[in-house]
Amino acid sequence: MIRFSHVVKEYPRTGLALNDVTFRVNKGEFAFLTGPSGAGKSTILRLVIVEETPTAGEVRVSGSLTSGLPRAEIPRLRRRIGVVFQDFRLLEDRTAEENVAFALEVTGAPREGIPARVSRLLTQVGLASKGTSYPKELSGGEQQRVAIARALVNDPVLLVADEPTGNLDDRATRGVFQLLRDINAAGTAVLMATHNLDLVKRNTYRVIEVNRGQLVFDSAEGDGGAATVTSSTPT
Amino acid sequence: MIRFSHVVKEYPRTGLALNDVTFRVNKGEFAFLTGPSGAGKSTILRLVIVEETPTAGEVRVSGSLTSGLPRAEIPRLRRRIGVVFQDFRLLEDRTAEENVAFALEVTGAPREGIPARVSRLLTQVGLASKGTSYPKELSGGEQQRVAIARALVNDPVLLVADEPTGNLDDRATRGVFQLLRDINAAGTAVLMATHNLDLVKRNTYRVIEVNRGQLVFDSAEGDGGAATVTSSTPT
Amino acid sequence: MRLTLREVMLGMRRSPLLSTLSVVTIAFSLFAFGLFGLLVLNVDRALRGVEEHVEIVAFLADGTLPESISAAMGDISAFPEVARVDQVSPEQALARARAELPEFQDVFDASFLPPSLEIRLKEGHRDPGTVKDVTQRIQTYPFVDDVRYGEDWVKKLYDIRNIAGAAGIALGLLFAAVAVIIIGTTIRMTVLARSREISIMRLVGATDGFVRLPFLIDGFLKGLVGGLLALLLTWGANWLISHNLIQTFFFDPGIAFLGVLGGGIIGLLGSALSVGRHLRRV
Amino acid sequence: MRLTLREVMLGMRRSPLLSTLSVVTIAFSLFAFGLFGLLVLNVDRALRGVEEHVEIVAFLADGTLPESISAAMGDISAFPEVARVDQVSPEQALARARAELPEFQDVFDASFLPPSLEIRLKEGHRDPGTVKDVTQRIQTYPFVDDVRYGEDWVKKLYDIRNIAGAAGIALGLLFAAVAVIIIGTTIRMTVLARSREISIMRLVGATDGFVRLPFLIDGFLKGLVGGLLALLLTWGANWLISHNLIQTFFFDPGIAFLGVLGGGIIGLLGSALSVGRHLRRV
Ligand SMILES: Nc1ncnc2c1ncn2[C@@H]1O[C@H](COP(=O)(O)OP(=O)(O)OP(=O)(O)O)[C@@H](O)[C@H]1O
Ligand SMILES: Nc1ncnc2c1ncn2[C@@H]1O[C@H](COP(=O)(O)OP(=O)(O)OP(=O)(O)O)[C@@H](O)[C@H]1O
Ligand SMILES: [Mg+2]
Ligand SMILES: [Mg+2]
Repeated sequence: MIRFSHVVKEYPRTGLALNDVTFRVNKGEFAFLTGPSGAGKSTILRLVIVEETPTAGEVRVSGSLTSGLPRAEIPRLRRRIGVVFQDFRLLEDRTAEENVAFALEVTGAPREGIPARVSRLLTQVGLASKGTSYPKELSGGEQQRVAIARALVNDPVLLVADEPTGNLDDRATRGVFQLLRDINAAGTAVLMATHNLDLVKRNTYRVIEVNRGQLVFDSAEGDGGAATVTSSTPT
Repeated sequence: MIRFSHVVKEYPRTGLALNDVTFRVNKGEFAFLTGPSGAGKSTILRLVIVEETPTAGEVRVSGSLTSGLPRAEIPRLRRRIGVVFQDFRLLEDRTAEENVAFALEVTGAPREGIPARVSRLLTQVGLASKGTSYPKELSGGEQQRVAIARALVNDPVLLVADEPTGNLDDRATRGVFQLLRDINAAGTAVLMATHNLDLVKRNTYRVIEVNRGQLVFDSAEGDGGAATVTSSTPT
Repeated sequence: MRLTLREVMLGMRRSPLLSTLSVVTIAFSLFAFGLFGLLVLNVDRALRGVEEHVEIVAFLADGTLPESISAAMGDISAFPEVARVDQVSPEQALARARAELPEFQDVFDASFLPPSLEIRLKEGHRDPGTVKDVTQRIQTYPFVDDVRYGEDWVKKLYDIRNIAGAAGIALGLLFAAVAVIIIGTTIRMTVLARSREISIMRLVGATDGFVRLPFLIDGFLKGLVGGLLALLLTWGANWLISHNLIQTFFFDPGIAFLGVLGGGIIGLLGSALSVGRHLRRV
Repeated sequence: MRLTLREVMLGMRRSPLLSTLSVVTIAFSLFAFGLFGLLVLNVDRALRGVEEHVEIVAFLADGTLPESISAAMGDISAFPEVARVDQVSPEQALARARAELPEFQDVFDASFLPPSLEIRLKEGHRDPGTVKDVTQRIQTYPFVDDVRYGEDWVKKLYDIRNIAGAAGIALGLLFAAVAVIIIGTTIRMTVLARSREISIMRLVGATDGFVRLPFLIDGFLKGLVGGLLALLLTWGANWLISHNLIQTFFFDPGIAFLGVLGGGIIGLLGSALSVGRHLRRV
């Protein structure tokens, strides 16, 4: 699903954000991405959704090399990925419902099914009553949950979530995490960057840790590297 | 310092966000503000910095009633309050340094002292090397720390922080919290909204909890209401 | 398509200020264009009125027989360039002189003036070249004493017409360029104001076409509305001038329609250029 | 103050596109204004040239004594409105007629024309009222047969001048209004584009004045630069017309300076209006 080989990312003014990062996440896998602030977690996720391309090395997502990807191919790839951004990135001039629906509309989904799907997802994140509010009328945690609903709405094959529980209380965090587990159980691969070590410790999922741009720990490597070394068929 | 009496806040489209909230925070006090997502924490903080005014009831900050405050008085009040916003609110077109310096410049502080103070604070939040980066060149946690540095830079008499550690790892959280404790020890009152229950439990500070717009628990009330009932001199 | 139209409506509803300003700017640009167009149109009409007076005068020798004159008039009428030939008697010449020069107010004896033929040319044959050509042919008649056609005057007339035309086209092009720049600017600002939204749309999988189409339609519609407004303003200005100062002519309905359509096309062009360039960078 | 200037510089450095566009828009608006100004200026000059030819002609009775004529000429010269008096003999009148009307080409006997006096008026006394007044006074001389002063012509001349003036002022005001609107728009857009920044500034304690001042200075400077550009463009257009079409006059340096300053003031006004209104809402 995701394959980083010797990825280096250098930003114009601030220098190296990632240095020789190699790992892969298989189809249907669930992986935490941890590490201190500024380690490079968001940068890894941005490389996955082709918001950035690597300075050196290769990033492959669902088989396609992101570096030379034609501009027209990028939307097609993104439609199969659900993304929760660290800063939410909701469309300011659309209501919560419209924000969630938008992710379906761009894929050309049939219009009849959209409202039902949207309201189901908003209910699942606990925002059934806030559907017609604009982002600036929502609390921080509510905005975050709209972003989560948008990422899940079109049944992505890969979900990429950047600190999706940073503005949520414990109960809401458990609810959202249950959603991610459910969607993973249904076959979606999940890569989730988080600082919530409780969450990481309480679960047995794979943990990838970065620090200062380098991959410093990968629980899959620890238990024999099964996921990253054994299988060499493209994901 | 802060005094809410029977405060009601109704937003135009979404209805009641606060309902009959009464509490006070004294000079030099440290108080956590907790509660689930959407409970009204940010709304309380917005009322304190006069970003909003109450629909009914009174909010007094450092002695002034915020409701009828003349437009020209508001900046004067705000300059004595340090604010960390949940969504950071950094000036996009200024570097980290310039963002922090800005809070000093608006107060008319002598220019000579500014650079030294700014770089001391950036060092304290662990961003000494990121001073010349623009917000979009910073990671989520780095932006949050810039916001914290800006709130502290002009030695406010009151610090209001909305989820200031939501994007920080444990180590950075401890560092930032130590900073808040230090500034509180130096006499600044602190009101901090947070979901980090670990932090709340590990400390003995006062806890104010809201839920669905109502004040449901106040540890100061629990231990005899010393802070809120005994003293009736205006803060 | 329904989705796209909804996007357009959404955009207009959300930034009514920016939309209104775009339309007003387009309208004013086209209005300036329209005013100059009216100026050129009316100068041209006025010049055509003057041009009708281009004529050749052939003075006849004393004692020419009336039959020769009639024959010559027939011949000359048959020239393909000639519209009309009139005979002017000495009395008619004096009457005209008395009307034009005050010195002749008290003169009544016309015998000192020669008779003459006045030749008017057809429209399209009044340029200095043709006039000179016809003059030379008339000069071949033996009883024609002298032919005058006001070389200087004809030339000056054409100069004025050409200068007015060139100035009109130059100013018109200038204003069209200004209009395109201003419209492009307005739309660029709309795009800039929405650049965060656009980048989010792309990040959740919208294609360039999906993002661009609402802007194009929006630009076209605003251009049309701006064009209509400009037409109204121009018509109003024309009405005011016509009723208070001098009689003027207005554009044909066809030209007016083309002008409004031109507004739409300018809006579309401005959108296409500025959205296209911006999308590459988002 | 140094802080404010730094803010202004920062603003320009950060949105070079928006800044350039503002300046260009202001420049084009003022350029349009300048073109109309030039048109009015030159039409006015041209009319003043024509006006110099306003003259009164007094036809003298046959057999008037030369002494009477000389005396009358002295008298009339002494009228405060009169610039010059000339005597025109029948021969001179015929020569003029031959130049103006082709029919007189072959006429050499001037005896049928009356002698006359030509009276030119001083500048500022050529309006129809004064002309009529002087005419009546001249009519009182017994040997003056008839006085003509081309009533129609003088009136028409004044009409044209008034119409051109009114049209020029109307169009000029229109363009000034358009300029203010466009500039206000541009600045409004700058403010809108920066509304998030402005609200953040206020939230960390900036006063309205602190936020507003950089915008005002910015608007004034952009207006000045726009004005200078417009002056350059207008000068260029004038140069092109002067060298290729017809001789034209340019504005005095004082007026040009006022125009540039006017640009600055328009920029300042646009800023003040739109920032003020917007700040109230942030
Ligand atoms: N657009 C950018 N331009 C320049 N530098 C950048 C940019 N984005 C990130 N950086 C830098 O790259 C480094 C890694 O950033 P990244 O956002 O990946 O960190 P992170 O692990 O997500 O941190 P956090 O937990 O605080 O969100 C940081 O030092 C940051 O300053
Ligand atoms: N500007 C606004 N307009 C309308 N409704 C609003 C606005 N801001 C907040 N609300 C609503 O008021 C309620 C309280 O919001 P508030 O931001 O105070 O919650 P919070 O306690 O800070 O939540 P979180 O922990 O998620 O940040 C929410 O239901 C929210 O939808
Ligand atoms: Mg991050
Ligand atoms: Mg909040």
